[in-house]
Amino acid sequence: MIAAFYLISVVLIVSAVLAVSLRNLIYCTLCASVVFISSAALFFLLKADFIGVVQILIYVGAVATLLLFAVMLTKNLVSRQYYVGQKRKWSYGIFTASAVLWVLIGSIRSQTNLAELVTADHQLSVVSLGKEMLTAFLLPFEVASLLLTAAMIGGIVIALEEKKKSS
Amino acid sequence: MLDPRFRGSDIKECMENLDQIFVQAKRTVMNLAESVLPQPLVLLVSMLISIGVIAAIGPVIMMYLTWLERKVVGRIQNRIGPNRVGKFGLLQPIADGIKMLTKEDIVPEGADHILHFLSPVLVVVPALLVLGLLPWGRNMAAVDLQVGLLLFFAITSTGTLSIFLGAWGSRNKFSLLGALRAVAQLISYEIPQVFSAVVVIMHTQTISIVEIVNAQPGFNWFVFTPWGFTGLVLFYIASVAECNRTPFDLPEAESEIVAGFHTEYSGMKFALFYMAEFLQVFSLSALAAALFLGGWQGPFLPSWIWFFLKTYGLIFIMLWFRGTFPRLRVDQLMGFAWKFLLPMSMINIVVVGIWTYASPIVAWVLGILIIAISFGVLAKLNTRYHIERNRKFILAE
Amino acid sequence: MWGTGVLKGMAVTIKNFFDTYTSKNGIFTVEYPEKRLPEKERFRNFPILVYDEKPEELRCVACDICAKECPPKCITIVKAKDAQGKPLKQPEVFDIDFTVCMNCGICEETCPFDAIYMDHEFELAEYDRMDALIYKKERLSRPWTHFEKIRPTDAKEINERRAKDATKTAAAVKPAPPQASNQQT
Amino acid sequence: MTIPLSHYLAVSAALFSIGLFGALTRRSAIIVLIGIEIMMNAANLNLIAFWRYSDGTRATGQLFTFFGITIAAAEVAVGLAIVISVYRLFQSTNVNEISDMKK
Repeated sequence: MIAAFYLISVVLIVSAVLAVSLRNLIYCTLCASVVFISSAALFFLLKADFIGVVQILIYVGAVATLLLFAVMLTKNLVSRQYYVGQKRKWSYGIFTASAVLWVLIGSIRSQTNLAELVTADHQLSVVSLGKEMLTAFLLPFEVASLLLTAAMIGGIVIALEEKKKSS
Repeated sequence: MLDPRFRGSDIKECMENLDQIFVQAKRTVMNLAESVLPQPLVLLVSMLISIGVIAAIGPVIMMYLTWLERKVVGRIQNRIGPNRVGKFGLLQPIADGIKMLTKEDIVPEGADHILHFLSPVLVVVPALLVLGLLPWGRNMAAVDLQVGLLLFFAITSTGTLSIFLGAWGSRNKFSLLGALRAVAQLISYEIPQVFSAVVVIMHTQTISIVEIVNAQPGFNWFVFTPWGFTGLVLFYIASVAECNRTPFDLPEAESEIVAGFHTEYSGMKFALFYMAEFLQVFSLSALAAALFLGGWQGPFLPSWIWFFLKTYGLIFIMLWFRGTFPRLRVDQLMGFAWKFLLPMSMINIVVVGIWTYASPIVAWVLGILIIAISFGVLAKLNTRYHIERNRKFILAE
Repeated sequence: MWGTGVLKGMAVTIKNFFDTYTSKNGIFTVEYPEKRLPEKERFRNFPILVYDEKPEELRCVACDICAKECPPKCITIVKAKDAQGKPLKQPEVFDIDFTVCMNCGICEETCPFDAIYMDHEFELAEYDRMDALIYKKERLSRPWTHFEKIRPTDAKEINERRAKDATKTAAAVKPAPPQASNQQT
Repeated sequence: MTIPLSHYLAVSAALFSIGLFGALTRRSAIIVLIGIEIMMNAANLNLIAFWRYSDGTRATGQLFTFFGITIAAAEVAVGLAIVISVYRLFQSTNVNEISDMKK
């Protein structure tokens, strides 16, 4: 169990770094889907089966395919526009990211009472999850469904609108 | 003919042993392992046994599915099918396997070597992974997850991604066309497939496949209910499309785009694509059998024989489709998924709702009524052209 | 109704499927090497030279008509000579190039001496293209009984015709005193 | 010994900063979207870790991750639609070049 956690988190971090730093966009999306899968594995490790499965279903099944489609439709496959001044940009990026990281790690370390929190061996059954989703969390559920329909209609309108004007 | 001393209970008891024969085999190996190995390794041994069995059964199933397909489609076309290699052509799959191994493995010039190599592997992984979730017999499911069915759909949906990567990796217009068609088809048939499985989840209140099978003891399988039968038909048609099989095999249409997304693959890589397709045929038929035909539930025979009987019955229907149907056009393919399968499976969910809360007679009558009416309406909406009954033919004098 | 076309199609194929097992006219494939279809009588494959008793005395008199008539020109004949160099009425060399011959049967029709006929033998695969497929006289010659076996009706006709000719020539020969009779038959 | 909560938090913090780095430095709009996805993923990881190390009976952690995932999927869909329509106008997904309002 312990080895599994460290192995998966190493894979997670390495593929995340690759996902953002590779030049060929196809490999980027591939590494992004490895990130999604390994975070789903972490969810399974944390005994949140339902969320792990939903993560795989939505992220790897749909989001990765969408990203691939987007990469296919836009021509610049290998982003070559690294002009000379690029180095400075990277250093800015690294600086801000590490600043944020330092702040987060600082906040984690300052929390003293985290250590004795032990994992409760309670496994939420999917049935109770479903019940709770439709009773206690009905409002977020309805808002999420509203948002999904809005996003679907928005996506289509953006794609379609272009066709009307150009034809 | 039977020895009179052989009482009925002996037959039942021997069937019982035969039923649990694999489970006991594994238990004996486990006891052996427990006595020898330290505790964490025992868990590893049990995992390895299951993985080993599935990894052995997977390819064998795939090989003999190719043989079965060539025999059945042959017999449909009034010819014999392979019978030269081995007694009934039984060694034909092995001959094909060797041929695949020895074929030269060509990577198109300018193709993306990493993707070209990676994608056949990525296609086979979900197909094999899913075999672990299936209940092969009474307490013979390798993995009994509480979210079994949902994980099944999640894993099969990752297959779409690797098909697309494979086609992009081979830098060939035909394979890219095939991949675009394949992704469109797989995504648009995944929704009716999941919806028609939701019907069973609503009835049995669980997502774990093993419990769904347990909820169909003896002979009262779900297929004998109105919503169960329509659910099976819808699920089965959607899974035929999901495996890119005959009426829906647009992505690898030989006549139009050479071989679709696996045009540029030869030798072992093509064999992997082929294996993924047939393993998916097996696993989706097994799932359809588990959800609607009561997986390994059956009156007399041992449980795993029932499992294989039902699965190969459904596979025979898929091969029967292969021998019968021409290929659908892209718009018919898409229209059928969105304009017929999806509304029909939603109506099916309504019927299950009625089924759980109404009394049996009302449920039966209403169920059949709603399904019949909705089928008629949807059929009416979907028929675009009207076939004249009595056409007058003017023959050339 | 909507789905009936599909079901009708499937009914046809499933009937076909079970016909192959049950009814006689289901499967008609003949599994070739083990079981064979009997050849039709007039089936023609590569030509053969015919002799009555001894393989040395072929009916062929090396008159070269078939070599001239053969469209692809695949027959080569050399007349035999006896010790003093006088030409004999026997071919010394009679080659047919099977890679060129197209089994048209014109040599059979033009031969005035009933010496060359088309055979039924078709399994003639060889390992070597050059000399293995150029059939010499020895490989071409077959006894007349073989011809009668494979083409009985034609053989009967030919035998009658030959018997009638033989009696006619015998009658012609009888009034004129018999000189040295050649093997003209 | 079980894995302390701080390890999970450290991993998700690292993931978050990598996503932030990607979103800030990379020029192609699609990689910016991937960076945002990774940041959201890190947030979900945090939610589940805290749910796991709390008393575990209440399902708030899991459910809000579920909603987080659906919203992320919706966001990617709309984001990519925008990226593609912008690409149609400007013929490039380079974030710096898409700067003037009127073509």
